[in-house]
Amino acid sequence: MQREPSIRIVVQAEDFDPGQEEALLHDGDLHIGGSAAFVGRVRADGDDLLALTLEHYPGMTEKSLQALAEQAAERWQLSGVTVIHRIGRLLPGERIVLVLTASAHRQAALTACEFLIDALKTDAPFWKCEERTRGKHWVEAKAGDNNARQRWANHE
Amino acid sequence: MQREPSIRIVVQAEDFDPGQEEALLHDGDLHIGGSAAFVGRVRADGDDLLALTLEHYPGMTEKSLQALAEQAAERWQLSGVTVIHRIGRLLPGERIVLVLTASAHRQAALTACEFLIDALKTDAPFWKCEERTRGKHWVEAKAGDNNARQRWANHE
Amino acid sequence: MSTLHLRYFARLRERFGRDAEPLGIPAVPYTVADVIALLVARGGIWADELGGPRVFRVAVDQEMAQLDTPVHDGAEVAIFPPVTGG
Amino acid sequence: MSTLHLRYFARLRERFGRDAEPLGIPAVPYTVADVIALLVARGGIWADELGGPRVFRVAVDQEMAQLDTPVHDGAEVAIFPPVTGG
Repeated sequence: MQREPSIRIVVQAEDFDPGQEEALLHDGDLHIGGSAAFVGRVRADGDDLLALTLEHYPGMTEKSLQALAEQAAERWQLSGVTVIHRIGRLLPGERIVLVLTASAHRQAALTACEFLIDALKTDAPFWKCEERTRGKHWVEAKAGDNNARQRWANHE
Repeated sequence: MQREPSIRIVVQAEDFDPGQEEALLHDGDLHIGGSAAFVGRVRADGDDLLALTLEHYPGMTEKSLQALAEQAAERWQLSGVTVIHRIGRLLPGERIVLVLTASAHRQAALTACEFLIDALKTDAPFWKCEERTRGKHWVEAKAGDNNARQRWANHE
Repeated sequence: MSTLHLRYFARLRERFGRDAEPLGIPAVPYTVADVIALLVARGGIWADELGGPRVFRVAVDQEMAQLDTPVHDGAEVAIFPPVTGG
Repeated sequence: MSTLHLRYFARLRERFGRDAEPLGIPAVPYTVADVIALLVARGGIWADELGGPRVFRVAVDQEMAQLDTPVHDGAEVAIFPPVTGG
């Protein structure tokens, strides 16, 4: 009765289409009641941001996203998880990341989506380098992201 | 600095494209850091569901969705909200509803999205009629939906 | 006399065999509870659906209403089951 | 002697002027802490980045590691700043 959750992890330079991914994740599984998605975009933080460059750790990045997706799928009994993260140089307004979760029940899909975007920000090896009018610099990790991650730790 | 939140409420028989709606909501507002979406689909509940027919109260339905969207936009300082709800006869697997929220901050977008789908299920005048192999019947309201709605009431 | 525009939706629309009807009420202060009492007095399915333990909702001029919500001449009064959208 | 494959990412890759290098270590039980001590002993930016209060992370064979995580001959040991994706 219960299918194995379908997990799709992609790290790519190209943009993605959240609607197409929703359709792909659904893919004729009629027991999916809904899906939750988070799409992150490059925010024009401070108005002088020219671009972001995303670096990753090929191999480890995909493995860590796969592990997080499997953990979420088990914890919230998801039908499927899609995580797409872009790398390379991105301009303000461009999409960076998609987290998509499908479940029979909306609460599970929404909570798992929130867990995954929080966990990705602290556990997956990606680094952002900002190009601003006054030069380039590597973004420092935010305490807030660690706090958001910590919320989920009690039940792991 | 802070734009008025853009609110888009649609009640229609036609399907929608969640990716296109995400792009439309973003629409060059470079201060949006992310958007959260919930897409509800007709679930093949019990394996003998042939179709769902969605009835609404023209006028009041749109007004109540608009009021919920405005409430969420204010409470979570959203950049934009899109709610699309389909009406008429829908088959298992078809999309029924989209709730999409955009914000500078991911937590606000995700929480507001969850609020809106919970609130829509108890406050917006839509009714589902199921066609099963053994006949048609109107879906009864679920206590769980009222409980989910109640979670948000303390802060209203 | 004042006139209300009654509307019915979903299961109640089917049970009552109509989606709308005008309803004459006395030109005195009148509430949702009075309207319901007038309909229950029709007996049969009306008493069954609106006079017993079955749960229903009322909106006046497209806003959710309570039993003590006043109704005015020309008001749109909608009666329907608890909603099940989304 | 054993050999480790060191990898550096992001700010540390730029600071150290390289994205990878082999590192010879004695063929005895060895931990992440020993590897860091070996690099800090190079002085300059190595001591500055890895020997002071600056925060960094280490992965061994693409799994997050702690200071007491053992490293084996041929291990891939990556050193990088706290992550900032998403």
